[in-house]
Amino acid sequence: MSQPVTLTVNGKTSDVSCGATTTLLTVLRDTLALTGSKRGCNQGVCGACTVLVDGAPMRSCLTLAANIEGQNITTIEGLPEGGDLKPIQQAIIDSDAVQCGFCTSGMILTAHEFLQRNSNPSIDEIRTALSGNICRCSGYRKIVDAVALAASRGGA
Amino acid sequence: MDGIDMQGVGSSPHRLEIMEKVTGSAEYIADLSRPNMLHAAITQSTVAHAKILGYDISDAMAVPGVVCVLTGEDFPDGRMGAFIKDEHAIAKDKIRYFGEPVAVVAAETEAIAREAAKRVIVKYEELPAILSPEEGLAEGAAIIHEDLDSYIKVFPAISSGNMASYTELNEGDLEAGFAEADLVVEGTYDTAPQAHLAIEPCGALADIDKQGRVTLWSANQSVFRVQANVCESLMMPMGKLRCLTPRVGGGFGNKMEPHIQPLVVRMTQATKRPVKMILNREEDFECVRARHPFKVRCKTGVKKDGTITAREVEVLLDCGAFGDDSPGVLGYSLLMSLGPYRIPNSKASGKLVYTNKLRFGAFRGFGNPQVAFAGETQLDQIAEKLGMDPLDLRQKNLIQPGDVWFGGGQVASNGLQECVDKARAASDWDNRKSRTAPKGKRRGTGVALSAHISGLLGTGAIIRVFEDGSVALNTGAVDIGQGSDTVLSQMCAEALKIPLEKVSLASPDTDGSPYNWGTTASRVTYTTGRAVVGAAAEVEKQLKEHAAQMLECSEMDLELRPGGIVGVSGSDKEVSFHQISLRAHWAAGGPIVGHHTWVFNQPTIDPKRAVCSGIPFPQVGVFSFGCLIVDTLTDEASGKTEVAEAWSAVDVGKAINPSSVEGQIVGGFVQGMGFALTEEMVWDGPKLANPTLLDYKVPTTLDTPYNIHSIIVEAAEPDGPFGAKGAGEIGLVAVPAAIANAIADAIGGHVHSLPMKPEKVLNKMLEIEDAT
Amino acid sequence: MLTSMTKTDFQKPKTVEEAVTLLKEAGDDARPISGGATLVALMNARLVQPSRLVSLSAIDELTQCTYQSDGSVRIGAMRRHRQTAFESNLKAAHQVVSGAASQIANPPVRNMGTIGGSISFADPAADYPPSLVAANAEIEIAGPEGRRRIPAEEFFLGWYETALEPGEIVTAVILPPVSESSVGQYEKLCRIAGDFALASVAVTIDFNASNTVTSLRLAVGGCGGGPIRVEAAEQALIGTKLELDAVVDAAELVVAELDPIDDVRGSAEYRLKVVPRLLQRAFNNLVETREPAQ
Amino acid sequence: MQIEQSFTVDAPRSRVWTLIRDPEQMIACVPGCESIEETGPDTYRAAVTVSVGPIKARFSMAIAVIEETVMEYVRTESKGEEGSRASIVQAISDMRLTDMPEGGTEIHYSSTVEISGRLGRYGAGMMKKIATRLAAKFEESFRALAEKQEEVC
Repeated sequence: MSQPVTLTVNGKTSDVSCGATTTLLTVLRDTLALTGSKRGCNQGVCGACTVLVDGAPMRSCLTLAANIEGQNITTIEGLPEGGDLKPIQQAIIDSDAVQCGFCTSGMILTAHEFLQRNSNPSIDEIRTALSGNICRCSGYRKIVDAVALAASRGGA
Repeated sequence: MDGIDMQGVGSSPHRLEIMEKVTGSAEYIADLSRPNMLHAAITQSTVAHAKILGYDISDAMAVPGVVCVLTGEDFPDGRMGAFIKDEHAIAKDKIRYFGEPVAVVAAETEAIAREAAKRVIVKYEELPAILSPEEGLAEGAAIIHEDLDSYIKVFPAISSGNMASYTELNEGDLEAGFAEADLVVEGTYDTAPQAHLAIEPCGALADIDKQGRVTLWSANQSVFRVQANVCESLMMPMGKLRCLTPRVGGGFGNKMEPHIQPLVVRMTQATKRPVKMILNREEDFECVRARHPFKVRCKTGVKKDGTITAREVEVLLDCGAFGDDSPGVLGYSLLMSLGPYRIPNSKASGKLVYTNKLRFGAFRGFGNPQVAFAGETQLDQIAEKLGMDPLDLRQKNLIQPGDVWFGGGQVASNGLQECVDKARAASDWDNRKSRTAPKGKRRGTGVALSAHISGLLGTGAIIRVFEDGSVALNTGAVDIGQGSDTVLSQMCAEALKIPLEKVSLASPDTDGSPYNWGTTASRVTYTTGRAVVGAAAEVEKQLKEHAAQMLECSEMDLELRPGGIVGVSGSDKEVSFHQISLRAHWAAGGPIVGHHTWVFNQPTIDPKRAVCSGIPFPQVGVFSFGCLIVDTLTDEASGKTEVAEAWSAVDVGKAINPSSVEGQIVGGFVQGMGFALTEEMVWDGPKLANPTLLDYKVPTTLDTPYNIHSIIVEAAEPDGPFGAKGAGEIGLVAVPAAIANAIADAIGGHVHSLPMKPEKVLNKMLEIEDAT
Repeated sequence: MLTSMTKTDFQKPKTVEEAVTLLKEAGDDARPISGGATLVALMNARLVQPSRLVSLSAIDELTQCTYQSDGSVRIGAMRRHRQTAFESNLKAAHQVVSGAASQIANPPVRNMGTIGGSISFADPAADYPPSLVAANAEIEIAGPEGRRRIPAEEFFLGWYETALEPGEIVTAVILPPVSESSVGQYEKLCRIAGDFALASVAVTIDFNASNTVTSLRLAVGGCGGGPIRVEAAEQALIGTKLELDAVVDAAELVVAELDPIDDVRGSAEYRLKVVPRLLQRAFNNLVETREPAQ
Repeated sequence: MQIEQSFTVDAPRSRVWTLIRDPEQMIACVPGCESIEETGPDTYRAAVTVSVGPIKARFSMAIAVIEETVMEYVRTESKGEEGSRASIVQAISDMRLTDMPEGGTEIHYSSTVEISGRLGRYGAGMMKKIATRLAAKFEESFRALAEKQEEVC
């Protein structure tokens, strides 16, 4: 049975009708047309669907929409502030840390939250923070460099 | 315009599409939709080998929201295949592997389609399942393709029974070569199937117009191969299908030949509505394709001084249920099986055998990593027996500039020596034994060399000059994430001396793009780049014809100046592309369009030199080279090995975009590292046991060293665009071999089987301990 | 006839008692949902289609971790792995539990998964079960009949089966008081960072002033239906100073009790081979890290 | 997947045979069995639930006795599927009864089982352990039944 759920995504509150087992990822992509969050495995392993829920990185494919009413959800579409890219987005660009781009949204959100907690991370701390996001193209090097670059510029 | 960064060849501008990728607005196949669109799902077979006796679709049709169910009976009898036309769009009459699509359901939502797809009942008469090439070759084995003899084959295939093809290459006098040797080493090696695991699963969306013409978007590596395969399998005229591509989330070979595109096209024809289907991860594992498991017997003869006198290689490939790219993989692996060495007497032969598994096909490296694993680890075993340094042994036998390849193919550029020298120096190879390991670990250093081609088949480019003097570049090459859109645009900008921003790139479209065989075989930079350079030369010629008339001078006196200007040499007289193009559009000559197409045509085999049969490619490509050195740490308690550091020197001719080349080297390394150490598709009887990311593990950041050093070597390819050749695969080829050699250096013995998971390494360690 | 999506209902009670009632009234096919890391993945794959989902997210009691006056630590069932990994209340031998938590999956999944959810699922290769057995933890369970507490050892019945009766949920994990001199270690072998264990070893030990083992608990994960505790091996090590010979002998006793299977992570044979080696290393690490402190 | 098991009960072979061939009695012994009804001579329909962790599969099983030597041996063929064909199970099972020298009966049971679909995901190694556990439960209940019946009679 469908039930109305009130979700706050990127600061905007919407009422969506969804089933009890409907995941946040499905609502984001199919109902709210926010397709920046990607479905890579639907099992929580690849990390391409990572979003922030009350600021913490979570798998939107493992999060039931009905279970996060009232919480603040940030997707890649809502990350830039006032149209300006976040430092991690700019650092990803400047480090050429994107190939196919399918993992990029999840990677950026995970890194953004990490940099908010740790403004001066070591390479190993960055590697640990990103270890739940699979990239099959890059071999990770340039992504790790991008996170270090964003940190050196003093921002998330 | 002097002093302005034109972002041409040799610079590393950001990807053209970077903004959409960092903001989540890049659209991949799953992100597309059409009004009134249906969603489709497949029913997969639950047996590996069977005759189909009939279908019952009534339960599926009864699910509210279901619009159409199609089975093999609803598909035409066309067969597709890159080398052997052996594959229907969907299982028809027979099932050939567990998980093969047997029915397609279209419904108003994906959930309904998936629910209904489970309710399609197929009645089978089971046949014995062939689950290995050995079983397939056994006398009395059940035959997987009864009509193999009558299938169309696009090469002189030698096939019979379950053997899809046999290929053989001979050079010199093998027996004499081994007779000459002071030492002969022989070994057998096996490699596991690897999943491509592009993070984007395969998918397609088709729509049909009132004339019955279908437009198809899909995750792909070649809109032209998609078009050809769909039209062959559905017996459609090619003009009735237009293929397009959204952004593609990685391919690595998986999206080159078809996956579900024919099913979606057939469904849109049947329903007259747009139809989208996105495979889930499990389906993507089970019914697309994977890297071939190989069994390799390799035998090498050397003199005491390390000179190789002979090599014999015999391979056995599991083809899976359909030919796909397998005959090519077989032939190519044999062609590469000597490695980049002078070996005067050699024989390489192999069999490709149908089995009841999903099709194995193209995967970055195309059979080369498997034979390199055998050949390069055998060289280390030889070095040990001879008491030689492994790199010195290789150095002694290195293929030299001017040498030809196994079979007689020309090698125009050869930067291998520079790769060896640079990797040796960067890794401090000669002092490697002084490096220590943390407590409980054993450190090893290993080397492997490689060569790989870039080339193959037909390609084109069209450049049109807009009224404002900027240009549109149209090649039809699909950028699957590796960055070819940017690289081709850079070459176009460089050739016309205009800033990169003045080049706009058309998305591949079978209606409007010139032909491009595909994003595969490390070929786009080299083959499409050449087409771009050729088309730019044509544009330059037309620009100069106009300029000569406008400036009243001879074309011979004209030159391109940076910034989109044609000027008279030694004078300040000049006109801009803008001025020329306005004239061409409105006054004289007609709009400026340059185009160039070509097909790679250097022969693979020189019949005066080599005796060969069953060769799938008459013309292969030009050669890239690499030298890879890795440091590994093996855990003494478990045998688990991690790579600590790697130095990968790669000869790419010319790095058009050095940052992208680094991305290819490091990305290829890590994918090869997964193949070497952990990745393995496992079957539980006829069923794939690990078709999920929980069970099939690829390296994460924590399993990957930070220090993977890319060393770019540029030995210009004479006919390459700006000297460039391919970079997409060469960085992966040597990885399993180099890691195997490092592990052997650490523990004192070689593991002959991929992946070198902890169990195999520990067993080898214990075996060595027991022996001493 | 149609499917999960139309027939599951969703409830988010505020108290444990309400949750238990909601589960009971919906019967066999109702499921509590905590972090969702496992259950939602199973639902996505259409492997599980509950008639009712009872979210435990709004029950405050379950989200607390408290250090109790008797020295025990009560970890609410909804505590996330990330919280437990960094839990300041977990000291000395209790670090076998925080150590296990820090090795589950990866950071975003550790943000979601909960200790109650993980142990209720009872994957034979999960990290908490052996660590909780080694820590001598008790599991607090609430059900229609009220609450009960059982030792972790009796909770894990093997191959995904637990002592939970229909309608019951885990409410907390209680770790008994530990002495300051005790230590805990969780050693995990996996194919790739964040994977389930191929094999894992959890130990807690206490020593006297002369470095002699006075108490010791040991459990192995990933090598049977659930965590395997080997009391004979524990007894063999108590009274020793974890000398190599003693450890080797004890490891043999451990291996005799293992019941591994061949699976995609590794063979049964390998597990039997590697567990004694992991044990040796775990004890060796413990001894070495201890010695400088003495 | 091959499962094999032997156990003895302290009851005469005739008693054991009667119980084994009595559907009503077997409902209580087969783990997860909710009902068995006779659908014809030597054919039965049974409802059996198999739970592995959170996955619960309710099978509707068609069971046929395909070979039988009274008091000694019975071979059955079983086929079952879940409502929407999410899991499919097929088995050929042999049960052989032997008198024990000291009295009592040995029951030897072997079965070739194929499971596909949801439950098939667990892999042969795991399913064999689970099957063994179910077999142990069967043994326990059957022994209790056989030995209790004996006393009553």
